Amino acid sequence: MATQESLLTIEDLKVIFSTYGGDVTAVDNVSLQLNKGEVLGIVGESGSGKSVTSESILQLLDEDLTTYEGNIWFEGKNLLDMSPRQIQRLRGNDISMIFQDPMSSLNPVMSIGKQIAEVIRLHQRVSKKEAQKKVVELLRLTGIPSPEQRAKEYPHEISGGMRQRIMIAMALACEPKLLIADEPTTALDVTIQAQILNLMMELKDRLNMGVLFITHDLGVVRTVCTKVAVMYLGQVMEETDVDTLFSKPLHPYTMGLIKSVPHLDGDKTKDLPSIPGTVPPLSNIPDGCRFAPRCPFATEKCHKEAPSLAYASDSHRVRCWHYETIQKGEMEHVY
Amino acid sequence: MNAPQQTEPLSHTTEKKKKNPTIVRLLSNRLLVRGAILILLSVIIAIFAPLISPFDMLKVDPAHRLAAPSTLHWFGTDNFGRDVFSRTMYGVRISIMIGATVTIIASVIGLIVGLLSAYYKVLDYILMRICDGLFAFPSILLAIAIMSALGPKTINVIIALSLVFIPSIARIVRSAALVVKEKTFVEALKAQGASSVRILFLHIAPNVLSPLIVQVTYVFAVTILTEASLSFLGAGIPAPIPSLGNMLYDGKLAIYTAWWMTVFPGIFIILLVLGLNLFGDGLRDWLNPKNVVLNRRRKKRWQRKSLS
Amino acid sequence: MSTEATQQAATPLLEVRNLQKYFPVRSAIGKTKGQIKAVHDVSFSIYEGKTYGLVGESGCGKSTAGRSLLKLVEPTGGEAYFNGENIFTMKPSQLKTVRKDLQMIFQDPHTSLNPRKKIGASIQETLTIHNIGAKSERKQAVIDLLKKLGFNEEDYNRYPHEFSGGQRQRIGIARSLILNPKLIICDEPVSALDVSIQAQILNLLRQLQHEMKLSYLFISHDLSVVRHIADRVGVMYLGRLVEEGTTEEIFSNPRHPYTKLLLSSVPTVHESEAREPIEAKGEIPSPLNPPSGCAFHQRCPFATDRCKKETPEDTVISATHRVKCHLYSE
Amino acid sequence: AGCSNDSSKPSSAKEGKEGGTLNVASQSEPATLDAQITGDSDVKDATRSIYEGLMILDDKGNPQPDLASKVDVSEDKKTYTFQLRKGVKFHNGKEMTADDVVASINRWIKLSSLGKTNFAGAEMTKVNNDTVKLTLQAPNVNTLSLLADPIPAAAILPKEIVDGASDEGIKEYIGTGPYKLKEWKKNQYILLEKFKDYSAKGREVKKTPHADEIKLSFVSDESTRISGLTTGQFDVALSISSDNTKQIEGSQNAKVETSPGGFMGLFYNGDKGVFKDINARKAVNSVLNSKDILDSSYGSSKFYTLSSSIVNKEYPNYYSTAGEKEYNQHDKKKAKEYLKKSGYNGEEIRLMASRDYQDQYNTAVVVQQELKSIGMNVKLEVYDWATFSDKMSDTSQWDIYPVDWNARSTIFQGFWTTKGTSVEKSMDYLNKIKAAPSVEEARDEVDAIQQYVWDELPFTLIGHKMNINAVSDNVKGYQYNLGPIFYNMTLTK
Amino acid sequence: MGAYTVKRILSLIPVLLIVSIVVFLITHLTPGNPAAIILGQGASADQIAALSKKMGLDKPVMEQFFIWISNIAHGDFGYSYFLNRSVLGAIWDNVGPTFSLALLAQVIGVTFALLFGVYAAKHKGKVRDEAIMGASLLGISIPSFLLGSLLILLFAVQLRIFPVSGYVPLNAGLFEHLRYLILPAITLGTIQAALITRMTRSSLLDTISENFVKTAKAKGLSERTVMLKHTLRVGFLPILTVIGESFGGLVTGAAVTEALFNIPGLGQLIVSSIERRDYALIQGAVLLITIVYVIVNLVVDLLYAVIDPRVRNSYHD
Ligand SMILES: Nc1ncnc2c1ncn2[C@@H]1O[C@H](COP(=O)(O)OP(=O)(O)OP(=O)(O)O)[C@@H](O)[C@H]1O
Ligand SMILES: Nc1ncnc2c1ncn2[C@@H]1O[C@H](COP(=O)(O)OP(=O)(O)OP(=O)(O)O)[C@@H](O)[C@H]1O
Ligand SMILES: [Mg+2]
Ligand SMILES: [Mg+2]
Repeated sequence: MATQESLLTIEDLKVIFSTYGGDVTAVDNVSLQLNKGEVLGIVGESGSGKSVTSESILQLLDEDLTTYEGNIWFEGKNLLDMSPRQIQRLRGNDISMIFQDPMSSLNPVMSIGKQIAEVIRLHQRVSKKEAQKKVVELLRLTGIPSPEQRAKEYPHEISGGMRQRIMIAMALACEPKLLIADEPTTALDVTIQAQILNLMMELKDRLNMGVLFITHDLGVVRTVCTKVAVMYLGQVMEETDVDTLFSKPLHPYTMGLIKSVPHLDGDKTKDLPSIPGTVPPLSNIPDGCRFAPRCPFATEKCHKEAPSLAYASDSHRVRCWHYETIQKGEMEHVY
Repeated sequence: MNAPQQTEPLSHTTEKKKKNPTIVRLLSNRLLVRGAILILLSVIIAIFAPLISPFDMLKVDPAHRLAAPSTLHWFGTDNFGRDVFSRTMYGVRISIMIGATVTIIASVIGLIVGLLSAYYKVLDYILMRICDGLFAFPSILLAIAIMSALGPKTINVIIALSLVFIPSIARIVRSAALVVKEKTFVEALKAQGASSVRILFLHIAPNVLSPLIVQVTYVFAVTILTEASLSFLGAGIPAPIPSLGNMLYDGKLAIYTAWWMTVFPGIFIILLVLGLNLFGDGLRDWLNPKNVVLNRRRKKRWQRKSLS
Repeated sequence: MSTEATQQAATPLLEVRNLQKYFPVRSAIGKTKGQIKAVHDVSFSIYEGKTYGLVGESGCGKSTAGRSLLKLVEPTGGEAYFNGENIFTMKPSQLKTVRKDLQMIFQDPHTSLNPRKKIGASIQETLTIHNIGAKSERKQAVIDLLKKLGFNEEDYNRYPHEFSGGQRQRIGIARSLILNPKLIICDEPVSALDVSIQAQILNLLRQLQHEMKLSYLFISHDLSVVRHIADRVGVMYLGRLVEEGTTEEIFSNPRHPYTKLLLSSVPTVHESEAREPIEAKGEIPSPLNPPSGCAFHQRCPFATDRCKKETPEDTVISATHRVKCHLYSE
Repeated sequence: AGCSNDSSKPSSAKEGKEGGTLNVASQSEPATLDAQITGDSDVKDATRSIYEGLMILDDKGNPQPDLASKVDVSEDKKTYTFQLRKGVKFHNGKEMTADDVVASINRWIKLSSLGKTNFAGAEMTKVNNDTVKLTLQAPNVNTLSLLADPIPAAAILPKEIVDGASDEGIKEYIGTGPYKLKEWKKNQYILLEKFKDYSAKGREVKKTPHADEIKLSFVSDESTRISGLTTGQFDVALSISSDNTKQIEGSQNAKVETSPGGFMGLFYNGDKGVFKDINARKAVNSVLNSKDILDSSYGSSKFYTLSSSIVNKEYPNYYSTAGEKEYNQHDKKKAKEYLKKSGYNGEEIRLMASRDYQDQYNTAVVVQQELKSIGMNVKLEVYDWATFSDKMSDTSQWDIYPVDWNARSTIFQGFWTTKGTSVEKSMDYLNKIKAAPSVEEARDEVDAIQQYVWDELPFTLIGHKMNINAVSDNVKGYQYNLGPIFYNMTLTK
Repeated sequence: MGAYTVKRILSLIPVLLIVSIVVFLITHLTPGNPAAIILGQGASADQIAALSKKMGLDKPVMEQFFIWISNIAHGDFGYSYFLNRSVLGAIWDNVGPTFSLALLAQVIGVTFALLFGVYAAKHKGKVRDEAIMGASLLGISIPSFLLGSLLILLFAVQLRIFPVSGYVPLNAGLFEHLRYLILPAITLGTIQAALITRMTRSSLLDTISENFVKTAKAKGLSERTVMLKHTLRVGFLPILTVIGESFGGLVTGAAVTEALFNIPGLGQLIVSSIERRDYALIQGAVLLITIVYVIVNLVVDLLYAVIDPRVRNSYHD
């Protein structure tokens, strides 16, 4: 661990939006850490603040409505202190992003070749021709057949899987150090998803990038990530390496999540374990532990006092008053 | 920087007490509020025109014609010696009445036409061709032609203007209905065996109301302007009844001698139409929160820094 | 297996034979230029109290198949016998009667409820349409049902946007239950929901099935969900049912290379489930220009020349298991 | 009064120059330039510089020879012999001959309203190349005045053009006047060019073209005409409403010219409805306050004349004050009495007006108010001119309407044939005037018809308006006689 | 694309038929006899009857309609007895000014609209944005003849920079041509500018929230490049539609503006034709305007295809 080079450190990130209902803290005191060559997964249900966290790194949120607090360290510099111009220079160059929906994330009226060339010519001093060559190379790298041909086509002319490859090619054009992937395969079919995930991991290894991988699919997390943070209502509930998370989850929420996924084998006559209740809206965050209203372990304390992210072990952080009890395996029966 | 962060604030200090966001959103929509104020003002004038007006709007007084604004005649008198203030108040009333009537007629017919053509392919072809035809027909010319065919009566102005605005409403309704029609709940209704009429008028119709209402405010505004243009071309509300439009037309004839005949009705027509447009814009923003801009939170970077 | 066999003997609640649905593709001038064969010769049966799962990737025709059965789209060919009567040749009045027994739950809980109607009214409307009960009775029936699904009485007067996705899906379920149907077509009822909510809904569906002897046609692209809820599973690829069998058979003994690919592509949460990976290649072809022969041959690691030319027919693996693949035919 | 031609007094020290283009802004475009067939004043204004007749009116309304050099009248007043002026050229270069005159006048007799009503059966014949003879069925004291009348003008056209003309008009516009037509850009302007071969030598009424061109632009919007005048775009702006005269007088470089216009009359439907009854007509006539009406229609008293005479004072031959005490009574009490007598009980009275003529419309508005004040239920119906004139000829469509008639130098005018009014009886009076040996001797008959009008009220004469035109200081020589005259004007800048 | 064009042109036929029927009925229901108007006040009933016959007005209305339609099908738009010209000829004479006016107004409108619309969208919610939006609201709230009168008073009468009224054709020199056209074009262009500004702004704001804009930003493109190269290009489609549809408003508005500035254009021609009941001309002109309107919108649709490859593609399918 110590030998690993730190790439990105998020410290106490708080993202506050102005809305009609008043200010809303979508991301609350999130701290994360990512090293080179690692894949850090962020999982969580819809609205838990995954996208907000990832977009605040490059400050892509509507600047007029957003306030950031905390620090985001990238290679020793605080991104939140940079000028817009400095951030611009990083975007697409040192830090790239891939979004969920490959259709709407590509400009529909620009040929895909041009869209990739654009980012190359923006960050590298190359001629049009060279950029063109590089585009073809990238397309080939991402496994697109007859790339010269494809480069001239428009997003609507190619399939969803291809489009996501284009997004990947675009993100990797300048060989970034950090790749942020916000649900890159959610819109794809399972068989295509498998292809794309393979491709991403292959390229990650080749470029030794750090990847921040956002998803709501625990299966995907298990397949690609080295470390995972579980988010709920804008907070990180648990963070550890993948194996630990799936074998010994310490947070009741994580446990619930894992349990509620139907098995491909296993007893189908029994009901699925499920987490009762629903995610409350951000405008109505419960006092105490945010998960307490839905938590089968919750005690009075949970409803009153908010737990902090505590270290259960060196590489395992968890936000729960009862994690020690859980650690002892005394509460398995609940799910 | 990698030092582990052991402690952090235990409770966040977000204020729990919140105002009703709908009302906040309504009131913070400055367009809507300003528009509503202007419209309200105009409507009050329209309703109370007979009470506000110190003079009979039709009473001629040739001895005091073209008198400049004074304490007696606040807005002066016109070329018949009629009180411009009283006429302006009535003008607001009549312009609003014409605008409202035309808008209501055009909306009802436009709504039905739009819904039907969104739902029935064959009807769609026929109705939309008619609408295209009427739409392509230059509106003022259409209105003038209808007016000269049917004769200069207020009711004919209303008929002419309604005809002019039906296509634009029908189109808006149609395109909104086409979107709603594809919503799953329509399919769900079909799956339950609901009849087309029920689906169309009880379910799709309420869902196209918001774009319709927005469009209606614009049609209202444009109606008032178009009536003014018609008056300018001699085919508006038949005199001597004052509409803001034909008052402007009268005023223009004496614009060098009696500015007040143009200026006061001019101000009122602009305010009224502006009010409607503001209201329409506000409404559109309100219904489509994407367009809304909140009170700014444009903190300078150094400010943020000093906070942390 | 034995229960399965007895069921085979009984008449199915719904029997679909050679269902076809082609969408015409029109050129700009309105001339029919081609057809999307969205559903291409699909046959299956659903028995009372059982769930039939239909899986497949996006665009393979699952929804179209489901919608055809309710005549929400006019089927191009085939028959669908509900209680022995062909839905496709029914008169509108007959169809209306059948619709009491045949309901549907939709994928997107956000658009499947009229946003301008109170949820109570939305549910009650079904009763109005079929003219069941007096007005006051109707309301009471709706409230009773809502309570049964975990809502309280006040919720009757609330609008859809005041509910979360999972709650809305429950409202959709309530709407489909109000007429006491026999068969519910569930078109991806949980794919828009978060996992924790998904489990709640799946449990609810199963519970209702037991209580009310419901049958489901359960459409999904999520294999683990289908496995959890279905008794029989049909796997669709590009408009065709390429493999069909009991859940057991499909998941433990998949035959079709596509079924195998699907199973191996599912990222698993539970360690024990991991399957031998199959190298995936190519993209899903468009139903407008389906490949000749076996539609899967371009992506199939076992494809032969025959697969390119000949369209495979059903090969029977067992009484309950059949597959469309040349690997298993002579 | 306003009739005096202000142009006679030097308006500025500036001297006129030869050449240049005179820019005139007129309100509307003539439908045709065939001056013989229409009584439209737009046609008159535009064609006056193009055509000439045998006779011309001087500014007292007396006929003087123009293309004729001498006129002889026979004893029985039935034969008029005209000596033609020699060496007069048409715009196409051809010299005018007796054949041209015969063809032209006979066409005019056949087609023009004046010809049809006054010269039934009359014929022009050629005596020799320089002499023509007009033979009448009955004497008409007005013969020469009618031949001199500018609307519809007995213009002399080349014979070929007369022969080639259809009933809708001549195809080529060729006359003998000081200006010839250069270009007619429909909906924009008529451009007249100085006719080089024109000679005013020996003429009683002088026409001396100075400007090279006259451009008559059609500007329907009055404020645009005025703005154009004040900015120098136009030299003359026609048809100015009185309310805007202040603006023109206030500007440094233009002045207002007033001249006698026609009269404003309120015509009753004597065929059908309420006004069949003379008492109803009298009721209206007695309540009207001409001053109020004219004030509203024409602004200040500078721009109208309160006069009961059909013909203006400026044309003394036909001026008459007979019946004057019936005029402008504004006596409500009397009016109500008449109304009672007529048996009127609240029927709706349709007051028809055309918005295209502001003064007619304004008159209608005030009349409506005044009639309401004696309890008449008057509905104002405002139409555009085309509809108005269509409805005018259908007596079931209206009860009363105001309309103004152009000023004429004689009492022989178009309104006598207006449909629906009880004018038949007036024909006797008119015929008697015609038959008189001379205008002076027709005096009694003139008074009689004037008396008849006020007794029988086929219409109520409300007053005489002034025509107002505005003339820039950049030009001089503006004249007015039954309409503006452009051919003598010079530019000074 | 060819097939699409053909289809669009074919769909023009029913539209034109409807317009023909409407305009024909309206003109023929209108009181006022054109023959009487042509002949003027002094005409006798016989003369009027003769001319009516010659103009074909004595025939039953249905018959007149079919004669007219079949003539039009043969390219004969009829003859204006009032103007003594063929309808097409008369329209041709008046088309120039309207075309120049509408073009200049549209150029002014679109130029200002794009500049201000983009600027306002960029500074959404700030005072600058509000000022522009306020101005454009005012622009669509002021009756155009009032605006025109004010412009005349200020620029022509007071400052004397521009002439009050009139029209100078292009062949008399571009400068003079523009000098005469500028005030009317501003009058007419203001409402265009206002409408298109609003559309530009809202279309841009709609587009800005789309995902691909975020992608463009994430690439490291500057705000300006994102706006001009990505957002505006995609957001231009609805703007284009408004521009196409505003053509109708342009002709309508031209009728008023032309009357005010005394420009001998189509609007004036039609208005005065209505006044004089010049049936052939009204019908012909309205039909032609409709045709042009439909063609303009066809061109707009084809432009769509040029800008948006998605549309281009759907024409092929
Ligand atoms: N501009 C904004 N203004 C106000 N609230 C916002 C804004 N953007 C996001 N939010 C809120 O922040 C919360 C977190 O949103 P975020 O998009 O990060 O969720 P997510 O975890 O990515 O969910 P999903 O899986 O649906 O993408 C949500 O409740 C959302 O409503
Ligand atoms: N109304 C329609 N007109 C034309 N094509 C249609 C129509 N509805 C569906 N299709 C086409 O039929 C095919 C099958 O569609 P269907 O919706 O049944 O797929 P699906 O399996 O439900 O996919 P998904 O998982 O995306 O819901 C698709 O290619 C689709 O594009
Ligand atoms: Mg997200
Ligand atoms: Mg589907």
